[in-house]
Parts: sequence; C-alpha cells; structure tokens
Amino acid sequence: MDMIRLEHVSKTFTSKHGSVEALKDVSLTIEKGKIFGIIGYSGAGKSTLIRCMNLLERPSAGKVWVDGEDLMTLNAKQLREKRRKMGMIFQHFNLLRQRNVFDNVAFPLKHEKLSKQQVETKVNDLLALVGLADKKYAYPSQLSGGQKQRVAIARALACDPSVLLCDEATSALDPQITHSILALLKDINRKTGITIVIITHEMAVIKEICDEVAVMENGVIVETGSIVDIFAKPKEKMTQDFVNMAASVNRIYTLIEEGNPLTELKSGETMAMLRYNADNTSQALISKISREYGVDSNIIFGNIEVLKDKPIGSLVVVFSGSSVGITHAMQCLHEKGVEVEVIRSC
Amino acid sequence: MDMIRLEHVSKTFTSKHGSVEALKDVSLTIEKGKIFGIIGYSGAGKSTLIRCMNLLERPSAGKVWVDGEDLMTLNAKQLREKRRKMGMIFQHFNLLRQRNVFDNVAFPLKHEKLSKQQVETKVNDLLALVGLADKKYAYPSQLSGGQKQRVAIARALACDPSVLLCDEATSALDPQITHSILALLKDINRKTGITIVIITHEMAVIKEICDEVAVMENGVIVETGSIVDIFAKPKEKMTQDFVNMAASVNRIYTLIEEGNPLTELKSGETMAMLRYNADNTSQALISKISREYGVDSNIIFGNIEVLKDKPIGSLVVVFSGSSVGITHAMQCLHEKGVEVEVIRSC
Amino acid sequence: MLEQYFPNVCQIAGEIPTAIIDTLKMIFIPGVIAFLVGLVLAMSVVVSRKDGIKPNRILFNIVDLFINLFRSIPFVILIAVMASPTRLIMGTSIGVKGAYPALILGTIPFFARQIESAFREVDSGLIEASQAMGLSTWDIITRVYLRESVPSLVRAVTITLISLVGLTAIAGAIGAGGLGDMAIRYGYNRYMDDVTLVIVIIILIIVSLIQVIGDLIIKKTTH
Amino acid sequence: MLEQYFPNVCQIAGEIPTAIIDTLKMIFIPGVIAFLVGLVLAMSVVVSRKDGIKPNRILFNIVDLFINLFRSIPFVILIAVMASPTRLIMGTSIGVKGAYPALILGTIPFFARQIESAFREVDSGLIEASQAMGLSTWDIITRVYLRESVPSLVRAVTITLISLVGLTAIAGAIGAGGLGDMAIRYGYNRYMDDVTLVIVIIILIIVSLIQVIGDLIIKKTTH
Amino acid sequence: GSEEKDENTLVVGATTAPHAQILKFVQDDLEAEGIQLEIKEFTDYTKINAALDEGSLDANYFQHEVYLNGYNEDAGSDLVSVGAIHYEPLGIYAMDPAGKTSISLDDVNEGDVIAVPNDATNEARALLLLEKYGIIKLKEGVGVKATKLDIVENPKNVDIQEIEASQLPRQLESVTFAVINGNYALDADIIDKVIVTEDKEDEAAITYANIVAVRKEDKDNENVKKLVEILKSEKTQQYINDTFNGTVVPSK
Ligand SMILES: Nc1ncnc2c1ncn2[C@@H]1O[C@H](COP(=O)(O)OP(=O)(O)OP(=O)(O)O)[C@@H](O)[C@H]1O
Ligand SMILES: Nc1ncnc2c1ncn2[C@@H]1O[C@H](COP(=O)(O)OP(=O)(O)OP(=O)(O)O)[C@@H](O)[C@H]1O
Ligand SMILES: [Mg+2]
Ligand SMILES: [Mg+2]
Repeated sequence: MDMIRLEHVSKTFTSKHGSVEALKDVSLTIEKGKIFGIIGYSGAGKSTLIRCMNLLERPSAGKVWVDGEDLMTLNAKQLREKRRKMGMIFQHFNLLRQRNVFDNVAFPLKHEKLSKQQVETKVNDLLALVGLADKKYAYPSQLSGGQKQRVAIARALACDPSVLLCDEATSALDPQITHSILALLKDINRKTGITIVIITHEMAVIKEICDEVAVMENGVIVETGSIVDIFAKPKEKMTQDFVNMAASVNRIYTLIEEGNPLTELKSGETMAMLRYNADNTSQALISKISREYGVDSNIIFGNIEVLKDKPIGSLVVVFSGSSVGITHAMQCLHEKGVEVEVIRSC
Repeated sequence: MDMIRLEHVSKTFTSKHGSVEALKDVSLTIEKGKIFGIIGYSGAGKSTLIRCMNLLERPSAGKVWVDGEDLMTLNAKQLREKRRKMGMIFQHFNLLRQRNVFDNVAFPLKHEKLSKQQVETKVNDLLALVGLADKKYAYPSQLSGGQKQRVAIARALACDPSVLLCDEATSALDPQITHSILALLKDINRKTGITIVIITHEMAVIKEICDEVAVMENGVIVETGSIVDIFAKPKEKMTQDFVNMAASVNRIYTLIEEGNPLTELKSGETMAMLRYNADNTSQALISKISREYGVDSNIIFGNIEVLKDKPIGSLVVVFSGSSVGITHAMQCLHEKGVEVEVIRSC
Repeated sequence: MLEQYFPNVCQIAGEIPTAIIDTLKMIFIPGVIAFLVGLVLAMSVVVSRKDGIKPNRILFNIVDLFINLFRSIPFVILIAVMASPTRLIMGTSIGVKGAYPALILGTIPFFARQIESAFREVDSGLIEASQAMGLSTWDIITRVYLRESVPSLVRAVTITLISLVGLTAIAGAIGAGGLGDMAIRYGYNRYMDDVTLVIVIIILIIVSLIQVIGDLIIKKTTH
Repeated sequence: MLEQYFPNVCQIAGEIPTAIIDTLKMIFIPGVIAFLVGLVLAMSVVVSRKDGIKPNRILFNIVDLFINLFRSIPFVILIAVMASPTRLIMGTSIGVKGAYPALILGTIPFFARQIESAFREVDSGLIEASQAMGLSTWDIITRVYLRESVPSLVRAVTITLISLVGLTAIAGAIGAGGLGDMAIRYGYNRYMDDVTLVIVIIILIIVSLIQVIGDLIIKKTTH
Repeated sequence: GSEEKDENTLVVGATTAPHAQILKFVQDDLEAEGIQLEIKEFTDYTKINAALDEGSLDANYFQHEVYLNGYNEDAGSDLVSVGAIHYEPLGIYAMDPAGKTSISLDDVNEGDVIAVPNDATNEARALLLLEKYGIIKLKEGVGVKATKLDIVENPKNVDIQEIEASQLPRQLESVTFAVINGNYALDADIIDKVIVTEDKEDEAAITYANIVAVRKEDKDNENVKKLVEILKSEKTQQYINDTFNGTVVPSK
C-alpha cells in the first residue's frame, strides 16, 4: 500500500531577484513500511520535497497523498491530526529553547492522553534510546550539536508516528551515534511498520538503512529505485557520480594524479577497477583467477558492502602475472558479470 | 615549527545543574602546514577545544600558543589582529542575515585595504570556488543548508588566513561538494602552507585530507597520531570502536544477527575478518593463499583505503577449501602481518 | 538639617506613604489588566498577520487599527473621554479608582505592541516544527509563543510598567494622587524644588526596583 | 453639512494646518536627535553589559541609571525642570522651540531601551563569528549590531515616534501648539467634541502613516 | 527678546478662555491704533510668567495679582501689573443644585466629597470659599497660601479631593460639590448648576482680579498702556458681560 504519494508536485519560490523552481513536476510513491532515502546535491530541492509531504510547504501545483488522503483537501483540524502521526526531524533541530531536554521530548505528548507517569516513562525511555538520559534537565543552549539533534529525534518519535520525515537527521552526529540511531529507526520500522523518509548526503546512511532511494537534481527526481539498483546499476550520470563519490573509489584517480607511490606499477602489472553488482553471484573470483591464470591480484582500494543480501561495490586491484594470463583473467571476470575497467597498465 | 600549541588547557562550564568539564587538561601540538583532524563522539569537547584555539572560549586554565605567541597574554588589539589571520567555520554557519551572499563573503575584507575592484574579484573567485557564483545576490534565508555552509567557508577563506579552524564545516554538505571543498582546502594548504584544524565525524573527511588526528572522549584527548597510526593501529579501545564504526565492517555482525543469507556458511567454510595495516607490504595475499593452499576467498565485505601511501582496511572473506588449507592460509596471512579474526565457521 | 534643606518635604512628608501606595496601585493593577488584554491583542496580531500561523486580514486590520487608535489619543483626552464610562463601571470617575480605566486603556496599546515584538523574536523554525507536530493554533500560542518568549515578555512588562509611572502622574489631574501628582502639585505648581527632588528619587527607586526584578526574572528564565 | 455636524471645526479649521506642521516638527526633530543619542546609549549598554563584547561594569551602571532616571521622571515635571536650561540653549522655553529639549530628553531613554531590545535580537553566534574574524568592538557595533538589526531598529523608531505624538500633546502646556494641544484646548477644555474627533482622526492618520511606512521599510529590509 | 521684533508688535501670552478670547476681541481696535497684537495661547498657565520674564512675551494676561506676587517671590522675577481687567468668580457647584442660592453646613452630609482645583491659588481660593460658608475651618492667617493640610476643623468630615481645574466640570457627577472656576463652568455649560459664587463686592474680586502683567521696565510702554486702555474700555466691558454670562466679570 502507498503511504505517501506525490503527484506532479511543483514548488516555486519568488523573491526580489527572480524566482527559484525548487521542485519541478515531481511524482513519487513511497510504500508503507519502507525506509525511503532522498539524496542529491545541496540545493537540489530535497528539503523542499520532504516539507511538501506534511504540507509545511504548500506545493504550487500537484497533489500530496498520505495514507490514502489528499492532504490538500483536508481542513486545518484534519491536517493537524494527520501531522501528529507524522514525526519530523529538522536540519536545524528547532528545539524549544526555554524548555529542558525532558520537556522538549514530552512536548508533543500533550494530546496523547497519557498520565504523568506514562509520559515520564515514555520520555525517559526515548532519552535512553538516544543516549541522553543524563542530560534530562539540560537546556538546549547547554548541548552540543549532536546532543541537540538527538533530542529532536527523540521528540519526533514521541507520538509513535506512522511516518517519520528526517531532514539530515544524522548530519551532526558521529558515526557511533549515527549507527545507533539508524539501528533504532530500523528497529522501530520493523516493529511498528513506520514509514521513514530520510534526506541525507551520507551514503553510509542510505546503505545501512534504506530500502529505496530517490536521486534529486535541480528540483527533479532523476532516478528512483531499490538501493541495490541505485548503487549497483546507477543509470543516470548524476547517480553514478554520486555513488562513486560516496564510495570514494574515485580517489584512485586523485592518488594517481598526486603520484602516490602505491599507484606506480611495475612492468607487466595492470591496474583495474572491478565493479561488483548485484547480479554477480558471490564468488571467489580473485582466488579463481589466481589459480586458473596464475594472476596475482593486489587489492589497493576496496569498497564492498552488503546491500540487502548482495555484496556490491568496487575493488581497485593491481594484477600481476603473464600478460596473457591477465587478459584471460579480465575476460573471465567480465564473463562472470564483473565490470572491469583498466585504469593503467605498464 | 608549531603553529598551535595547547598546554594543559581546561574548560569548565558552570550552570544551575552543576558544572560540565568540557576540557580536562588537554595538551596538543599542531605543526605548521599540517591538516589536523579532531574526532570524537558528540559532546566530547571538540567544539570547545577548537574554540579555545582562537580564544572564543577562554580556557579556565592552561595556555594557548598560536604561531609562537601566547594568546592569553595578548591585548585586545593584538588578539584581533591574530584572529584576522585565523579563519573559522562554524557548525551553525553564523551568516549575516541582512547581507547577501556577496557581502557576507566580502565582510571580513574590510581591513585588508583592497580596492573595490580587488574585493569584487576576490569574492567572485571565492564564490566560484565553492560553487555559488549564481547565488551572489541571494540572502541567507533563501539558501539551502549546504549553500549556507559554503558561504561560510568562502568567508573564512577571504582573508587568506594562516590557520583555518573548521567546526564540522562539511557536515551539511553532499559528498561531491564535500569532496570539492576538501580538495580546495588541500590545494590551499599545499600552496600557502595554511594550517587547518578540522572537526568532523565523517571518517571519509579525515581520511581524505588529514595528516594527523586527535581522538577525544569526555574532554580528554585519548589518542593522537598520524592518520595511518590511528586507522591502522588504533591503540585505545575508543579509537578502535570509532574506526571500525566508520569503516562499517562491523556491520557484518549486524548482518549475522539479522540472519542475512550472505552470512550463511556452507559446510567447511570459515568467515573471517582480515585487517590490513600499514606494516603489511602490499601483497597479493588472497591470490597467494589461493595458489599455495587451494583456498578460495570470497570477499563479502570490504573496506580498503589508501592512507598516505599504504592500503589500509579490512576485508570480511569467506574461506572455502580443505580445513587444513584454511588453517594454513590463516597462518600464512598472520605471518604476513594481517590480523585474522575468525567470525564463524561451519 | 533635614528641615533646613528640605523644608517643604517635612511639611508634606505625611502624604508620601499614601502617595507611594497609590502609585504602586496605579502601576500594578492597571498593569496586570492591560497585560492580559495586551496579550490577547498581540496574539491576535501575530497570529493573524500575513505570515502568521492563521492569516486573517480582517481581524489583523481591526486589531491593528484599534491599537493605533488608542495609542494616538493623548492620555489627558483619554481621561476626559473616559469620565462617563468610568463612572458607570467604577462608580466614580475621580481618585485612584477613577483613574484605573483610563490607565488600563492608555497602557493596553503600548503593551500590545511590546508583546508583539516579544513574540516576533520567537524563532520561526520553532513555529514550523510545532506546526509539523500538528499543534493547534491555540497550542502554538500558549505552548510555543508564550513559553518561548518569557524573557522578552518580562522585558516588555518592565518597560511598560515603567511607562505607567509616567501616566500615573498625568492621572493626578483627576485627583488620583500618587507620587507624580505630588511632584506636580507641590514641586512644580508651588515651586517646592526639594519636594520634586525627593519624589523623583522615590520614583527612581521604584523604577529601578521594577527594572532589577525584571532583569532578575529574565536571567532566571533565559536558557 | 460640514457646518452642521462640525460647527466648531469650521471655526478653528484655520489653525489645523499649523498644528499639523507643529506636531510633525515636534515628532521628527526631537525624534531624530533622540534616536541618535538613544543609539549611543543603547550601544553602550549592550556592549558594556556582563555578557557583552566589552564588559564594563561602571559604564554599564552609569548609562543604565541615566536611562532609568530620565525614564522615571513624569514628562510634565521634565518640562518644568528643563525650563532654565532650555532657555539657555534655545533662547526660549515656550512654543515649539521651547518644547524640543524636553521632548528630546523625554524620548531618549525610551528610545534607548527600544534600541537595546533590537540589538539583543541579533544572534549571539553572529557576534561570536565577528569576534573570531578579529573585528574590533567598533566594527561589531556598526557592521553587525547596527546592520543586522535594521528591521528591529525600524520597529523601535516606529513605536517611539508614535509615543512622541502623545508627548507633544503634553508639550501643549508650554504653548507648543500642535494637534494634541488643540484637542485639549478646544475639544476638551471647551467641550467641542467635534474638534476632538477630527483631531484624533488626524493624529490617527499620522500614526498610521508612521506605522505603514515603518512596516514597509521593515519588509524591504528583512531578508 | 522683544528688541528684535517690530516696534509695533505686542506679543501677549494668555490662556484660551476667556483671556485669549477677550484679546482677540480687542485685536482690531489695537490695529486701528497701529499696534499688531500677537496672541500666544497656553493651555497651562504655569509657564506664561516664565515666558514673559525671559522675553518671549511682551505682556501676559491670565493671572491675578496674588499669583503674580507668588511667582515673583518664588522665581525671583520682577513682573508688575499694569491693570486689572476682570475677575472670574469661583463657585460651588453641584450636579443637582435644586435652585439653591446658598449653602451651609446643613446642606453637607457626613463624608461628602468636595472637589477643589489642585493648583496652589485656586485651591486656596476654593478652601477660603468653603470656609466662608462654614464647611471647613482653616488655620488662622494662612490666607492665599492655604492647602488641604491647613484645614483645622472639618465637622462633617468632608473629603476634599484635589482635581485639575479644567477637569472639575467633567467630574462633577462623581462628587457632591465642586468648587469650579467660572470660565471652566462656562465652557462646560454648567452655569445652571451653580449654588454660590465669590461675591462681586468680595475682597476676592479685587484680590483675584485678572491683570495684564509686564516686565518692570515695560511698565510705561505706550503700546502696553494702549492695550490696557482698550481692555478696560466700555466696549470691552460690554462684550465681557454679554459673552460670559456672569462667569467672567469686568473689574472696576
Ligand atoms: N524560502 C525560500 N526562498 C527562496 N528560495 C528558496 C527558499 N527555500 C529554498 N530555496 C531554494 O530552493 C532550492 C532548493 O532548496 P532546498 O532547501 O530544498 O535544498 P536541499 O536539497 O535541501 O539542499 P541542502 O542539501 O543544502 O539542504 C535552493 O536553490 C534554494 O536556494
Ligand atoms: N555553554 C555551555 N554551557 C554548559 N555546557 C556546555 C556549554 N557548551 C558546551 N557544553 C557542554 O560541554 C560538552 C562539550 O561540548 P562540545 O560542544 O565541545 O561538544 P562537541 O564535541 O563539539 O560535540 P558535537 O559533536 O555534538 O558538536 C558537552 O557535554 C556540552 O553539553
Ligand atoms: Mg536541505
Ligand atoms: Mg560541536
């Protein structure tokens, strides 16, 4: 079932210096219970898009359906009730400065008809979840950036929403906290079937948690698909760039340019980039070519990750062996579905 | 030569609910021309530490030397002049809301005695560098988070500082912009010998640009060293956790827990984590054990990166072959300096 | 010595305590009422303005006009115009009691504008977050605008109460007494400079106390 | 018809243009001067306060006391007290000219507090960033505090100018003329209600104009 | 100062009613004599003497001699009277005077509120008027310096409320009796609510006669003399009587 559906949504901001088309005829469907990522360069329109999902930004044109209801047709009260079930985490925290951490998290619970005791328990649990139990009585001004973001996350989860919209929720967090929060979100997603929409520029976040991804550029969704599709078989140039950049395998070109000793090849060696995608059955290919063609593969750069249940990624290897062996080895790899790109040979 | 030297710096914040020791007797030396990273969990005291470097936060105790001068002994005017040569980028941008992008970047140039034309050229160049040439007349409220951060970066670079302090300068940026900004910083560093201090929680940033890293925890620097040391041979438990978390190899444990089909072994297979560190000469070890012991290594998870000129990282592989072969292979790897940790075997 | 330098003060010293009490009454009673009404007006303006959480052109224009209207009527005229309604409500139109309605009406618009300023200081991101949480307009008013602007509200109260001190002096025209009136009657009309001096010092003390207490509350409530 | 409903207005209509001009003079001339002085005072307070960019307990306390002192003196008394110095400076202590010094002195403290509030709205992060850039105190004042608070400053000016309208009415006591004074002399003292009405409407128009222009500038200058 | 002004211009300060009105009446006659009369109206008379003293005015016409003397004494100035023009009898007014033409202790109830003007001379005058009708008794010999504090006997415990003179007619409804200046009563159209006024032959009529005052050196100024002459003329007296309905009475 669809949880969120945008139909031909456009949004134009007008200012003195002309207008900005932040969204251009965007259509998008997010299924219930999915964790949906949105990536794209800065200024692509990601924040605007997610803000349209709870009508914080009213689209200039188009429709926004959430859980079967057309938000644009709801009256104020209905929209409020809808929003109460849609948690949101902002890029800039937006905490209440005059309330302490506890009260910030308890803030949206007012309409939940909970006893004081229940609120207490709930908030304490949430604070424990985000690792802030000891900052219960601190005020936002006394918190570090990451701590503030965690309070915002706890607050967004307080009402047990059925949709969670996260605008760079983990940008200000260190990897450990990021990991634990993602694990938490995933856990909640699995237990309650909550639909999560995540804007991020951290590929690690996308890989770790998302089911599907939309790639945005200049107010347009250029590509959508499962993460395996996006990472393994990016169709659009922009997606490819993005994925490569994130995987940091492209750094090999920088290293070569910089003349890093590691990139210097001995005679007869070939440096190649091997791209594994979801279609290659997991095989011990390097071992295989070693035995069959007597080719040694020295991995100097690697990025293989498990997306869903497939290892996907790239390796930069230096092959050494007989020139015929290397040619055959590459041939063999290619046949097995591994994309092989010769970077340089000597 | 030392550019920045902190000696026994402590900083305590006192509030109604007790006091927080944000820094506890921290000593640190950053050499001229180095790019120095600071990592650590949220709330560790990173921001406080960097803010002590230009006395935005006056240490409760200790000394701060910058370029041979004890900042604490400078008078207001001297401190101002010092600060003009120390650019700073803040976690929260801190842009001037009533000025447009151009004027924000031109803002610190007032004391540089440049002609209007020179200012124009300089600012335009900086805006081009950070990819915001087209937003010259926009006001901060019209910019996306990443765009704001880029303006802040351009502003910090405007005065050709000899030290650049960056507090999560790239947190709000997508990988491409992050990469181009890091390339830019690196380039400036190389050309002008600027000393850069970077707080980040993105390991990719550290790996890509830093020479040295300090790891902070609870107001204390628990470990400092070159990035190769920190990533390849992390001494402290916390550093190890951090590095592992960042490398995301630890995800293998999550996958196992989740029962990912990829982690299911066939009889006779062994899953192991291989950790390469800087001391292993780059060798085609997988190819070697394949030929010598007939052991197939299927890489299901991998993270190998080039730090300085050494490939460093971890691979999770599934060995298959004779049980004796596997044992010998692991022995061999161990002898070559690769840390081998058996995750499970069947 | 006191008699030498402050001959007139000694003569009228007996009136000072009553005058102080009257002044305090005329500051705080109208102050509280004007605050409440001003709060409601300020709310209406902030909420109904074009970029507010519930834009309403008509309501905005009416309240805005009302505030401007009463702000532009000189207080002396207000006192006169209010005579009959005051008599109706308070039973008398003179003395401290008779001064209340005019003081209230004279303070409301000023208070409303001050409170409006305080509300405008609330971060718009916060309002947005509250809307995203599905808070009703009323909730946003009470739980966000009101709560978040407490320090600024206190500042508004301080400024307004101090302005009220000035109005009480004018209210002396209808026998409302108080310090300002004493200063005018004795110090100014009868050229008793020592009385003016002493009374101004007393007023200064009251004003400073209001300020100090206000600052203290601001400090306590700012996080 | 006009004669029927506004008999008195017709009688005194000739005085209205002068009264309007006098009122405008008494609003804008003291307004500008009080703004400048208030700006300096507000700056001193903001800069020298405990958490300011250049804490200075003594300066802060002196300026703060000065502002409170003059804020607490009822305007009528201020006019009286100012008579001799006014004569010295302006050559006369009556009429529009004679009203200026008291109007200025009566407006400065209010203005200063309003401007102070405006400055406090400037994000502290911005001040910090400026300090990190090595800006001098003076630079921070002019290039950050002043520039960044322009919309709030305009709001402060609007509020203060409107308050000045009220003071000009009181200044009628020294023959300063103006609309408020006319309203008192004819409308109030002589029970010409139609005059009061017409004059209040004129005042309202002036107040609304100030407000509208202020809002327009605020809109233009807010980014 | 007056020296830079036109020789034939006379700047006279006055309160609106009735002084400015009377001055306006004589403006044409003065013009016929070649004198430009410039009238400066004040709502509050406390500043007019100062204005005269400092030279902003050439003469003023708003006060009685007692007030002038009090001012000279307090301010150390040297202003002199050049002629008494009229007097404005204070009267005791009530919302429902029921045709009374006299008032005594019997007409006053325990705790009645009596409003009096709150400025020094008018208050003293009002208190003296109340004393005359036996409602209160003042300290021996305080005369025109009397204040509320000088009341030594108050048999009916009346509550004396000091209110600004111009406010009195409006507040009449809130009090039992009010002592009101004739001119304000006239403006407010409450002449019919009067019970008693200061007597024409009373000493007050002389003491509190409104005068034209000038700086001492201008005492013999021809223009001033002309002004006084015209103000005291038959024609002007007739005008005053016709216009002010007994609340303003020409002086002898
Ligand atoms: N209120 C506004 N007024 C004018 N332009 C705006 C406004 N909000 C956003 N924009 C513009 O719309 C475009 C999309 O902005 P948006 O915030 O959605 O980007 P984003 O993808 O979230 O970027 P980031 O990753 O940097 O946060 C940008 O070019 C931005 O300048
Ligand atoms: N002004 C302050 N008052 C009280 N406590 C503070 C203040 N500033 C920082 N702290 C506390 O000091 C500690 C260190 O804060 P700091 O901002 O240096 O952390 P950080 O390492 O930068 O974290 P993050 O990665 O989340 O930005 C935190 O526990 C924080 O709560
Ligand atoms: Mg965004
Ligand atoms: Mg920080």
